[in-house]
Amino acid sequence: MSTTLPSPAVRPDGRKRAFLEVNDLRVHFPTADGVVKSVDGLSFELERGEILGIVGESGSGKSVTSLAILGLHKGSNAEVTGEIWLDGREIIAATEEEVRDLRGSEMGMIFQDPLSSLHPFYTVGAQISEAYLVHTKVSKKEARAEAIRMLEKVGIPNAPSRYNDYPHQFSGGMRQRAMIAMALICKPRLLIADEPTTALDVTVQAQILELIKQLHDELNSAVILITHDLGVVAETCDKVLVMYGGQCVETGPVDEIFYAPEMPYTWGLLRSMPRMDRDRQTRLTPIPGSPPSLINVPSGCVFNTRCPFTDRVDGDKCRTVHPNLEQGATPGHAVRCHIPAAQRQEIWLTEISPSL
Amino acid sequence: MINETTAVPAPASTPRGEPLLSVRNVSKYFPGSHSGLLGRRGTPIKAVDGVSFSVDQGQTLGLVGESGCGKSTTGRVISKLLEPTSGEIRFNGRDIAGLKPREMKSYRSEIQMIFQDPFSSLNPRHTIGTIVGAPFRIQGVKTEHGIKAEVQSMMERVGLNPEHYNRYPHEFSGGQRQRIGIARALSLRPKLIVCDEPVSALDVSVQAQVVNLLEDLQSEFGVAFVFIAHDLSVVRHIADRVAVMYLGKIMEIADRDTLYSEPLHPYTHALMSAVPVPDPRKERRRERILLTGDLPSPSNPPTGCVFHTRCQKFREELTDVQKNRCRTEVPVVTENAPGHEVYCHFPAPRAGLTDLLKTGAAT
Amino acid sequence: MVRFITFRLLGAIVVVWIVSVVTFLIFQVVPTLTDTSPVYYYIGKVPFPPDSIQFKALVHRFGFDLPLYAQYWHFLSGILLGQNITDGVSTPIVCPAPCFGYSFRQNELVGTMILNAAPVSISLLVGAAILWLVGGVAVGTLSALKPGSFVDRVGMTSSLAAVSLPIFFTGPLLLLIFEYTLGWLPDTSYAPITEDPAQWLRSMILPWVSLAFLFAALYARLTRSNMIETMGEDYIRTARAKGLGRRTVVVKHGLRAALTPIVTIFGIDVGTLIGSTIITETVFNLRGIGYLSIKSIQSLDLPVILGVTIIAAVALVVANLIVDILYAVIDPRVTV
Amino acid sequence: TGGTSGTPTTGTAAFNDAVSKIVNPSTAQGGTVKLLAADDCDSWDPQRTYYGWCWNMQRIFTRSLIGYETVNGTKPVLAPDLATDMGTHNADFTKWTYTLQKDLKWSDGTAITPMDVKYGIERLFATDVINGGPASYFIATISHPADYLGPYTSGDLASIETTADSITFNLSTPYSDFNYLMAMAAAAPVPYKVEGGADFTGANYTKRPLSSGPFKIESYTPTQEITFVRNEFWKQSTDKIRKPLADKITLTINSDVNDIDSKLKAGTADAKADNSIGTTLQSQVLTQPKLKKNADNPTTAFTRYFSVMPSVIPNLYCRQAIFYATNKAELVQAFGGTTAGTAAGSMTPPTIAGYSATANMYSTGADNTGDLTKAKEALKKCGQPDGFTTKLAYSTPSETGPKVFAAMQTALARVGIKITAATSATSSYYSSFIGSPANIESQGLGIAVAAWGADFPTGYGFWNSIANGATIIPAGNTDYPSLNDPAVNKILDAAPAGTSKDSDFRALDDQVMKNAVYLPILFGKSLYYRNARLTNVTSNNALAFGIYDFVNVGTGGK
Amino acid sequence: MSLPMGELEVVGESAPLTNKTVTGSSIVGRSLWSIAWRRLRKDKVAMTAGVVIVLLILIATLAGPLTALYGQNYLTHHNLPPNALTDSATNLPIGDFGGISSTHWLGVTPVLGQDILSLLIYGARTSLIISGLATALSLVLGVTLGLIAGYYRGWRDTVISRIMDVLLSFPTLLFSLSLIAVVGIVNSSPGARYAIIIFVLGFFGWPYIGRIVRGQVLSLREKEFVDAARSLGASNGWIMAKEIMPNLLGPILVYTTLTIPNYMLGEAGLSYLGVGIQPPTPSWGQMLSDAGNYFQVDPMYLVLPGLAIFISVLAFNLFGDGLRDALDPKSTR
Ligand SMILES: Nc1ncnc2c1ncn2[C@@H]1O[C@H](COP(=O)(O)OP(=O)(O)OP(=O)(O)O)[C@@H](O)[C@H]1O
Ligand SMILES: Nc1ncnc2c1ncn2[C@@H]1O[C@H](COP(=O)(O)OP(=O)(O)OP(=O)(O)O)[C@@H](O)[C@H]1O
Ligand SMILES: [Mg+2]
Ligand SMILES: [Mg+2]
Repeated sequence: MSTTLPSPAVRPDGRKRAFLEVNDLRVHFPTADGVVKSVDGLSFELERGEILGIVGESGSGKSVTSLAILGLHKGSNAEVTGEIWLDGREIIAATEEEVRDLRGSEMGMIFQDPLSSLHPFYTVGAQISEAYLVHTKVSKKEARAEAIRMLEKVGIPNAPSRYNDYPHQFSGGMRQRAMIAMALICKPRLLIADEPTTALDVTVQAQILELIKQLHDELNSAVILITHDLGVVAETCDKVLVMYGGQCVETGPVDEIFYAPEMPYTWGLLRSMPRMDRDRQTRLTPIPGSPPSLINVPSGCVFNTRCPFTDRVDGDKCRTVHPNLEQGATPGHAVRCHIPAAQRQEIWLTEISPSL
Repeated sequence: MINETTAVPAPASTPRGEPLLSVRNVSKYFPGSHSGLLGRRGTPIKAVDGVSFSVDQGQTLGLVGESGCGKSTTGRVISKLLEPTSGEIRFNGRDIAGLKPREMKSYRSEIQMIFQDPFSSLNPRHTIGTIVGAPFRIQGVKTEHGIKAEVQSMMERVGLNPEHYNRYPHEFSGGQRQRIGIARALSLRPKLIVCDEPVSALDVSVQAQVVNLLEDLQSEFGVAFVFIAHDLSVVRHIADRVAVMYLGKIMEIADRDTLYSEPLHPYTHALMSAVPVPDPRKERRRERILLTGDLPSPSNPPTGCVFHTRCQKFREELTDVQKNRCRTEVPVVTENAPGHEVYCHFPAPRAGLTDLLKTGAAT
Repeated sequence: MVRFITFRLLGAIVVVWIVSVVTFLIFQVVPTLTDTSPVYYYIGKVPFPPDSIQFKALVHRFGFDLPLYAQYWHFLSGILLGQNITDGVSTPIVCPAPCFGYSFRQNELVGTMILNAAPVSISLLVGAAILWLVGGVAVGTLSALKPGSFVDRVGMTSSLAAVSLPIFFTGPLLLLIFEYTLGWLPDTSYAPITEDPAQWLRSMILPWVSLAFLFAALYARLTRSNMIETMGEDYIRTARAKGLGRRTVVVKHGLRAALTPIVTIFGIDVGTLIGSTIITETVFNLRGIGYLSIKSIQSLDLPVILGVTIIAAVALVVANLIVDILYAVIDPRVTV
Repeated sequence: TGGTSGTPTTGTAAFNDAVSKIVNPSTAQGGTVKLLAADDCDSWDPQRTYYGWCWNMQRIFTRSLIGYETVNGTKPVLAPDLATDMGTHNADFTKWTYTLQKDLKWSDGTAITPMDVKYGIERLFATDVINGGPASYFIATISHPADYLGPYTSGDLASIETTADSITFNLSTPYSDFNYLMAMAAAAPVPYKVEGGADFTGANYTKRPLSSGPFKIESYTPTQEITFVRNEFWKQSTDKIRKPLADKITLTINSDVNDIDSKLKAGTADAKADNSIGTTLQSQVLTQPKLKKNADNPTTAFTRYFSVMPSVIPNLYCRQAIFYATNKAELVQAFGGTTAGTAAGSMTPPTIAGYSATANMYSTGADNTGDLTKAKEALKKCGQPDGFTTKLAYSTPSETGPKVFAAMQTALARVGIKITAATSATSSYYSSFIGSPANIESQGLGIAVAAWGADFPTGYGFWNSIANGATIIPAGNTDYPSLNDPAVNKILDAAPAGTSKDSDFRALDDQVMKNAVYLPILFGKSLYYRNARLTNVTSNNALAFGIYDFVNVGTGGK
Repeated sequence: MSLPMGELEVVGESAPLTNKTVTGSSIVGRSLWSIAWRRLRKDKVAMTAGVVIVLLILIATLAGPLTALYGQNYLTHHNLPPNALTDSATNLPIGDFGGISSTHWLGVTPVLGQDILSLLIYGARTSLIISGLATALSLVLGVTLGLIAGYYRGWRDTVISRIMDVLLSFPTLLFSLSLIAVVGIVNSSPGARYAIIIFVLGFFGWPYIGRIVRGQVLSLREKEFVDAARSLGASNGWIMAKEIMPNLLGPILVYTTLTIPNYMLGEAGLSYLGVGIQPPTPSWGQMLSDAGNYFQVDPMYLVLPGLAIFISVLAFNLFGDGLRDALDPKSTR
């Protein structure tokens, strides 16, 4: 389908397409209890060399988004609509065959739980070279050599002998390194890391994040780093996308999000976490309530049920009108909130920022 | 409310000067996997190896460390879910380490646990009423207005709707389930609660709710906590004293403020430097201490100081003579300041580490 | 590995030993509760009073004048060391270890009888096993790939129907239709494959089909549920994310993992069946081990019952052992 | 030879022809007779076999001093076989002498001597080595030292004397029926000390018995097949009772009765050697005339009866109530229908002395469905007017047992007698279940299904084992009700002296019936099917089954 | 020690509640059971199967009145003049399809001319009693021993697991057949026969449930709610009964519905081989065994009991399958 367009690399409005462009992505799962709107109208752009952090609570649709980009919902009962452009190719409408070709070579993925994401019956090395073999016409021996090189690169000591180990013989950190090696062996231009460090200890997490940054610099690929840890985002990312209830509620450059956030949910996140880098608060400031059900998404703003600032908005708008993602204080910073922009800044400066 | 005199056995008042809980040199070894034809035991797993600390009434001790370092095991030994292999656990002035299950029963109501997994810690086949009321039934405690009233008031206290008495755990969110677990632990008014990573499984936004609740309950009931976590920030927030564990041993133990402002153990340094902070500019300037290698196996821990194999100080700063000491000699406790105990041959603060964490928020 | 095998082997021997003791006791002791000498089960009608020398001569020949433990030892040492069966007249029959005894009714070594019957049972089992494994795994995989689809529904409903059909119903029905009504299989008497392969095939087709039908259904269901579970595993997602083709994902990554537990069950089923083809062999009049056992049970030919029971237990234990070892080989997580 | 033809060649024979005459008389030699059986013989060792149809098979390859003439009247007739005549005996029947014919040869060419005959009979005493046959008749008759255990352990038996061509038996007791014993396969000769060869002595003789008859065993695979070919050392001139025609006789064991039926129907097999044809063919034979003309339904000289146990039901009238209430018409059905037998009024079957067509002491009414009035009267006399409860024993697995039980249950229920089933595996049934008086009593087996056919067709042969109180043993007993009536014993004890007349056995039958312990149900019949191509087919009434005399059957040379 | 669960509901009625939101009617939670039931109700196949099972049970319990209503019973034989329904020579039912008629809806048997429908009705009773009792025996043994093995582990586990291994290594069918044959010699009464059949089915079956239960308990005992109970001072008995057992009920229920049909087939198989239930007690397997003699000339006699077995076993299997899906939140249907 994408071939019918005059030039796939150009948007209808004439602007050149970004390396990765997600437009109004919706992923819905029909279930017995109702339709789960896991992702509902998500859009963002990413260029090569950038690292995008996606943060959000459990169940906010982060993983579903990443799977959609890899086209992994194909063949399941998920209803996926919208557009995903990767380097001028559209993925949602493409056939499984076309997307399959891109997977691994154009886009690689690292999953959260490295143990369950590695096949228990094949050696780590074999699984890595397999990824290489599908996309390059090389002999098994060459693939093996490449895999060993890759293992060395991600810091596995004694790579040639560890090549023949099974996943269960690796420690947690090593497994994640192996996953990274597998994802990067074909030098994909897009790397998606779905909570790559959540299952790991802080000291190991630091190693892995370091590794990802290093490889990113080397390959100049685009990276999407999914996490629920704002600290990790702050450490690693250039851009941030905050998800809540399947939607993007705020997005922008990392400094903007941390130093001038505009969305009450982002404020809530920043406020609720105890911080090592500040004086100890006597009391934490939690976000009240719990995340919404994705089957009965609240009308109006998704966050309205937990938002302490709904009374700052005229009338019942928060509960009735779905806010658009609109540009915030600076270009590239977008917010989905009914509170007027000026008031948002004021609240941040006077009420939120001091209490951090 | 519980009628204090009937609900809980009168607390044997803590002897003056003695802490509520005092753990002395406690070890817990698990039998290694079987090997050999006749079931000869393999080398034991030294999950906890000679730890000592104490907790005062109404205080919180934070226990941090990496996965597998023995935090949970320590917690379970304290609450007598596991028998310690050796050592002394003095609770309320009495050594409970060797108590038989029957003798233990009256202490059961005084030491309670809150668990990490809000899904597996509640029996999916029981209603909330049954779960929170179980302590009364198990301990055979009579309540003035009946168990249901007691349970409902407890539910209310932890922020649950008492009408949900007859609901089942699967109908609640993670945070709410954790509240149910807390209600259960609190219902017999224990003196000590071992919290095994009670907020690790929760989302950040909910984590804070639970942390606050725990703090409120502590001040209300005067209960002491042993708070196990791997998140240094949460521990910093909630604990009065913090113990850092590595491979079954305590590395450093100190008051919260002391520990976070002046950590002395290289392992504590590494831990602290690894914690990401939600501040991009600071992060950019941050210098990390990266540990090398993997956690050694607890069934075959390194000799001497168990940390030396991964210790950055050992690698980078020590002379060969000093290194040899680390390799051969088990460090004994040094008390740097009153209450600040370090198990290291060469303890020293590390310049720049905590400064970066604390100050210079914005450039 | 060697240690593991030795250990399992010892365990297996103990299990077989217990089976032998229990079987021996039940068959030697229970009948005596009626004050009847086991002699009657060895040769049927004995027209001599128990105090006659004729009767005593018989008792002596069969060894029933020995104390029970000695009888058991005789039996056991026969298995372990072999023995010579003698009637005191003929050249003794050399029965090398493992000697399962001698049927006084059939004048035949039990081992020989079992060996003679084995080809029939093995033909039945191997053919049926191939059919059911291939059929069951194919149906199960197809069903699993699209759970809830038409193929799945048909596959699963018919497999449930199949497990609900006993062979002693389907067997006669098949015979009635294919042998007696349609006449497609005019003569279904068994012939060894070495002598008349065509007749062998003719005699085996219906038994294979009815036995395989039953098991294929079980395997289809097992494969389906394992496969559905496996296809939901994270590592399948990883394989897809690597850009592997669908076939590679399903076969190399999915089936490989889904079939591993089935291998265990398959081994045990085959092991169990060696002793329980009784109904199939009865329905189709195949004179294999099942037939041998039911005949010896009906005639209370104790040495044969004992021998077949132990052989069946050995088959099962060996199957278990092979499965355990195989499991350790195909599942690297099992450390031995 | 042996070409099979699917279509019957001749069409002149009619139903039951083989019972009364010879079907397709012929002298054409050659061809292969193909027989089927559901099971192998209990043994091919002449001394060890006890199955009726196997005695018929023994006739193919073994001879004894005396044999049965092949006639198909009601009464079997003895004739000399190996012996030159019917032997001589002394006045009190305690010494019997036979002279052997000249020129008798084993199938290996060696001569058959009186020593071989003696050796065969001596083997019967070796109960520890060979067992299963009718040894007890010989052991009870021929005088021997108390500890004599056969030739293998005890050597020579002095009471049997031999000369070069004659053999003399010294008996411990008068035995007028001795020729009948000599006509049993068990009295067949066995090569003296050599037996079947090095590996085939003693118990193993069954695997390769030597032949003294017109056929010899060519090959034998136990439980699968046995093949007989002509024995070139057998001479027609020495044998008056066999006229073999075929070159070869094969017996294939096929446990699938349905398969046997279809092979018989298709003509690919010639006859079923062991028993009635299967249910399927039976019903087809009876309804399709073109099949029926190839079938025969001879009587088997077997009486099917219930043993009613006095040890469990001591009161005579209670037992009589059972007798009267029995529905014999339905039992005939249960045992297989009208082709399986005719209702019996007394125990003695038509082939045995003392038979009376009218004897029916406990008449069950004109339609044979039971005389309920008499039954109720008997119950009153017994003191249990409302009936009582007891058990009926039968063996499993059995096609007829459950039906017989059901028929009996329904019949007895009419007068309030309730029965429950008690079953036991066939092999233990006769030996230790109902063959053990103690077990009968302890398990309370009031009624037991049984059948009896005489081992040799005389009144004494029929009755002694089942009615003589002296034969009662603790297990393996054949006098199931433990009948020990002095009046009965007296007649039986006198019989071996040879003075008993047919009327004595008639009286014996009456006397037994008075005890109300043997409840006769039917005189058995069997349904056999012969391939239409078979020649010279006739029933062998000497053997209790009336089965075809296969030794003389031919295939018209094809 | 512990209060009976039932008292819970009344205890708190009079308790003063400070909560202002109390509305009077208390909210009743949806237990996992009621959720499973709702799922099950939507499963048409399973519900149909359930109805068949209920019918089967009704037929079995009301066999007497039902046959009385129908006007026939299996004890009456229709094989003698003047009203014979079987041919006196061939013994086969007179008429088409095994003698189906307005009085004998499914015809009569060969030889005795018993009414087949009433045999089938009473056969259902035999089938259900045997499979039900055998299942109960398996359950009692399997659940108790599996629970003990899994809960205590250690030597108890070793002993029980070894016993299960040995039992699973028994050539069950062969051994059962021999056992029944041998025991039959000692005690031949119908009651003993019934008992021994139930025993061999149930006894050799318990290791299967035992393994399942043990496995479940092994994982359940690691659940934190068990630790929670233990840290409250609950005794082992309390934990097993109150914490672990409720979680086993699901698998046990599913296993039960899937075991009953197995034992139905088992009983039929034994009866088919002639060692099962003996007449006069009707049994489907026994009918099939007898029908094997006539299947060429009276196929109806084979087909009817075969269908009875098929339908009942299928119904249990379908129901068990549906139940499993309903109880398993992960199921895809
Ligand atoms: N196959 C599916 N069928 C139905 N609902 C699904 C499916 N996959 C995901 N969901 C639902 O979609 C929502 C988003 O899931 P997703 O895995 O993207 O969350 P997440 O943000 O990655 O959370 P986490 O931090 O826990 O990984 C969840 O509510 C989940 O239950
Ligand atoms: N029951 C047991 N048997 C054998 N080994 C055990 C057992 N329980 C714990 N261990 C071992 O003891 C060590 C310490 O375990 P523990 O659970 O106390 O660690 P932890 O600090 O709580 O880790 P985590 O952060 O992952 O919860 C680990 O190596 C673990 O494998
Ligand atoms: Mg996720
Ligand atoms: Mg832990």
